[in-house]
Amino acid sequence: MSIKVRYFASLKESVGRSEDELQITYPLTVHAVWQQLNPDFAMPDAVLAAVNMDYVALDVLVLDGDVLAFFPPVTGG
Amino acid sequence: MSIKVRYFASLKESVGRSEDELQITYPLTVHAVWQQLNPDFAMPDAVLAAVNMDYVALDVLVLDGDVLAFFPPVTGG
Amino acid sequence: MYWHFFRRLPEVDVLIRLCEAAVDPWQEIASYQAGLAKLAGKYGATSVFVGSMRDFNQGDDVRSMFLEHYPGMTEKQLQHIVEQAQEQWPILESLVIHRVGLVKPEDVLVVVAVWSAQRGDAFDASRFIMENLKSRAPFWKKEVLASGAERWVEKNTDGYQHQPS
Amino acid sequence: MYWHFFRRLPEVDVLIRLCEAAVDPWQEIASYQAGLAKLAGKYGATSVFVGSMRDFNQGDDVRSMFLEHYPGMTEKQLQHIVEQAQEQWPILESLVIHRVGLVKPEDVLVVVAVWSAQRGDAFDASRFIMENLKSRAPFWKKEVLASGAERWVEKNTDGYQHQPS
Repeated sequence: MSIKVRYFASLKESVGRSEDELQITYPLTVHAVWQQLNPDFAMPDAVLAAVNMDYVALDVLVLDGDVLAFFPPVTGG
Repeated sequence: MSIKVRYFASLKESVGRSEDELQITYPLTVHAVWQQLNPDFAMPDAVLAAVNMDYVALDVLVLDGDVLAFFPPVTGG
Repeated sequence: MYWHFFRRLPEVDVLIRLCEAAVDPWQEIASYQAGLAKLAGKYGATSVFVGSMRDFNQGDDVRSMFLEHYPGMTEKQLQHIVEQAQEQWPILESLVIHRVGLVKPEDVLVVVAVWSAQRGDAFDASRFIMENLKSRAPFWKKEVLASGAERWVEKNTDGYQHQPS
Repeated sequence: MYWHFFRRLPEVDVLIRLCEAAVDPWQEIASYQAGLAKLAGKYGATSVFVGSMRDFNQGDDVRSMFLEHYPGMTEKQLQHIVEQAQEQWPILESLVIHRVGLVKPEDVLVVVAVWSAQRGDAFDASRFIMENLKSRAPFWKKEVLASGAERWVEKNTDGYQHQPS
């Protein structure tokens, strides 16, 4: 199973990447995906997550082909 | 003492006049002015009154030189 | 009889205008805002309400409408309403335009615009001005229906009700 | 994993636009409204909010700002927000414009306009859209200060707080 992970704004700068591709053999939660990709960087408290452009809770499972995005609180408007 | 009285909108049509001039020898309340000028037409419940272009209660006394206005509920905007 | 305690109001500009001719609200706001050079970069929020005449009311087609008002008192009350808004919210500038006289469906009847640093203040103040205008500014509408019959609009519908004060 | 129950929404138009170039909000609204011929005489209320860039924030002079966003998700979330507004208030038409990319002080950042028959609905819906945009649309601001230093804006100030949903 392959999932695509994207980072935005200050979080992109913190992790030092804008995208990751992750191959997994069993479903992972959003939070677990973060931990696998960023083993040395605990997820900040305020991080928001979206799967396929909809907000999700961190315990949602990510499925094959999903696009998972992590980003800081939004500040538009 | 002389006071000027004005009527607006539907009330002007009901009383059949747009203005009255009233000579009085002692202070009258707003309500008493109406009664003197319109003895056969009880003041409608919803009537609003203004003295010198500020809203007033019906028991306020009208003074020499005041301009008193009667009108129905406002419907602008 | 009763005492008025006058209070100095902060120096805030407001333009209040009664207008017999048709109003283009967006052009009016753009022009007015172009004159706010001293506030450029200071306001982060502009809240605008535009009320326009519908071609129906209470189930009837409306052909035209006459907007009567009480000259002098209208301006005084609108000024008072805007000053009350200025006391409650840190607004930088306001604009109030109201049509008077004969109006047709689709015509703009009223424009309220408020500029402030933060959006919450602009939202709150513009709504306050509009609701108070509806309940306290001495305007009266007389409709001419499609049938040719005329009728006074007897009350404003809607949300907020404020007593004259 | 979880079920989506799709609901048919009433047929209401909305234009959502992300814009890299400078926005003239009054011209945009005037143009958009000119295209609403089918609604002429039906709407009695237009409520507009315009957010613009101030030249100061948190006590510092700000020289410019970069607005990053998540292409695709931004449009999806804005559409969703407007649909939620349409479910709650009988609005006839909406317009949402948001700047992206490099912006300067005094530039317009966001425009929200709502047309409805009655004013209460336009007021409520425009504020709902604006507040939800602030908390749910994936935009992020990075400021360049007068000193040349750059900083991410970490949170939106203000009144309403909504959880992402």
